[in-house]
Amino acid sequence: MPRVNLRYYALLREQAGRQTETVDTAAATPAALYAELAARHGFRLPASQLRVAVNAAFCDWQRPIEDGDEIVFIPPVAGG
Amino acid sequence: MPRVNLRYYALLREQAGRQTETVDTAAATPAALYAELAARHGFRLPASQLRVAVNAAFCDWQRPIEDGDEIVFIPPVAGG
Amino acid sequence: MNAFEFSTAPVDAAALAAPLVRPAAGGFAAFEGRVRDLNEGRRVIALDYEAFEALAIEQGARIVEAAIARHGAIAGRCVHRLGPLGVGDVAVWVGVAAPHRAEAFAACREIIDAIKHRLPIWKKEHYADGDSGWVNCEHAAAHAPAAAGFDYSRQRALPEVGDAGQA
Amino acid sequence: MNAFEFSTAPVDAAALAAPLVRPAAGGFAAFEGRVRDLNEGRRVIALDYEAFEALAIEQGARIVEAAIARHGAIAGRCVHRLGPLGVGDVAVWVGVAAPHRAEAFAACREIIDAIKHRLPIWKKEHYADGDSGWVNCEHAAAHAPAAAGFDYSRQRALPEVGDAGQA
Repeated sequence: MPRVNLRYYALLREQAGRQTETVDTAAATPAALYAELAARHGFRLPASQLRVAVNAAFCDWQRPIEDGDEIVFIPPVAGG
Repeated sequence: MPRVNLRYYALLREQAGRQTETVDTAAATPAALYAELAARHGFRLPASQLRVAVNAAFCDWQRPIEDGDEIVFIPPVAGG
Repeated sequence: MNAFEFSTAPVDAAALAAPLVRPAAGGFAAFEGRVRDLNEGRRVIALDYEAFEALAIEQGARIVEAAIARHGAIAGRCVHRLGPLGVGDVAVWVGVAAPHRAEAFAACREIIDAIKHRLPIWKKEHYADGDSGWVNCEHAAAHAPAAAGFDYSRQRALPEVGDAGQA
Repeated sequence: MNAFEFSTAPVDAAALAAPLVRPAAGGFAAFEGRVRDLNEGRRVIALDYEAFEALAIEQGARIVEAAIARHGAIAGRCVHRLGPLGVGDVAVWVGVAAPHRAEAFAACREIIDAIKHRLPIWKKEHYADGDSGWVNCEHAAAHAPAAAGFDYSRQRALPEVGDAGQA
């Protein structure tokens, strides 16, 4: 199973109760991984309102997950 | 004949060779006065490209001239 | 000088503007976003910014450079604060030098709009009533999965990414 | 604080902006017009500003206050230099504080446009070739009475005065 590193920000960080975690996952895509993590941590934000970045670049929710990926789920932004 | 005080700026000041002058004039309006002064000083700017202020307020070219008026002919502006 | 930077120290507008000025720059437009005492009817007393810094810096620089090029401006930059801020503090500063005012205003406005809507930066507001919340997140989470009231315009995909980047 | 002022000293943007800031001001937009090294293809080395000060101050304050009111901004001001300036010097500074950025940008832009087109302020440019001239005047004078090339948009009547104020 791929092992991936997650980094959480803002509301997701608070709901996960941590800034980072490393997980071994059977999820094939970020979309599947988010569903898995949402169930575990009680994330209430639907994926439709998030974006996902893998290895510090925005990417598609269906991009295949690879071992060692650094994954960030991006809640609605509020800069400025 | 009314006596009026004139103040010149920019190109008109340079062409008149003075900042201020006091004139006794038979001109009934600023329009007539400008024609008189243009002939005297060689102003080349047509009145159609000027505005006129009397007693520090923009006014109509046909406003009757009164004794003691402070008159400024305003060349095309270029602030900023 | 990076076109987009984060800072944990107060913004010094004059120091930020200085390197943007050139003899050909007839116009310089700047914008400061400040912490208001009121947001959506609630009394705000303080807030915290956090960001996915690596991605925001890279995307922020692209936003600035694209706006400068698109509008024919000369130079621009943006600095965004991180960490705790109080009411009246400058949260974000944008400055653009251009040959004339039209290009300076247009590029400056485009940059601040994109910075606010597209960069991975988050803001937690602390209210006078003791409550607090992540702006644009709490409402969306509370209304999931319907999320009827969420403003999707604030969560657009980057042009470089396209809609495919959005779930 | 007057909403419009002249200055013979260099503009201190931070000092000018300070009194405009309020807890309700989420956006602050500023514009600086600087002396360019090039105007209409001619190399500029210096210039002189002069103004009909009493009238410009009164009309300038009206322009600022009308723009603030029209756009729902909070406070604004403008300072214009007089006398000799060199390339790169700030000739005019406009700052506007508003609840949000849209009002700040709109009012700031309206003010600088009106200041440039409507106030009795004149600029004499000195060129690298030794020549000099009053901007917007020389061409008009040289082409009188036809004046075909003159940009009438730069010499509009104030709304308060109307076209009747124009000869």
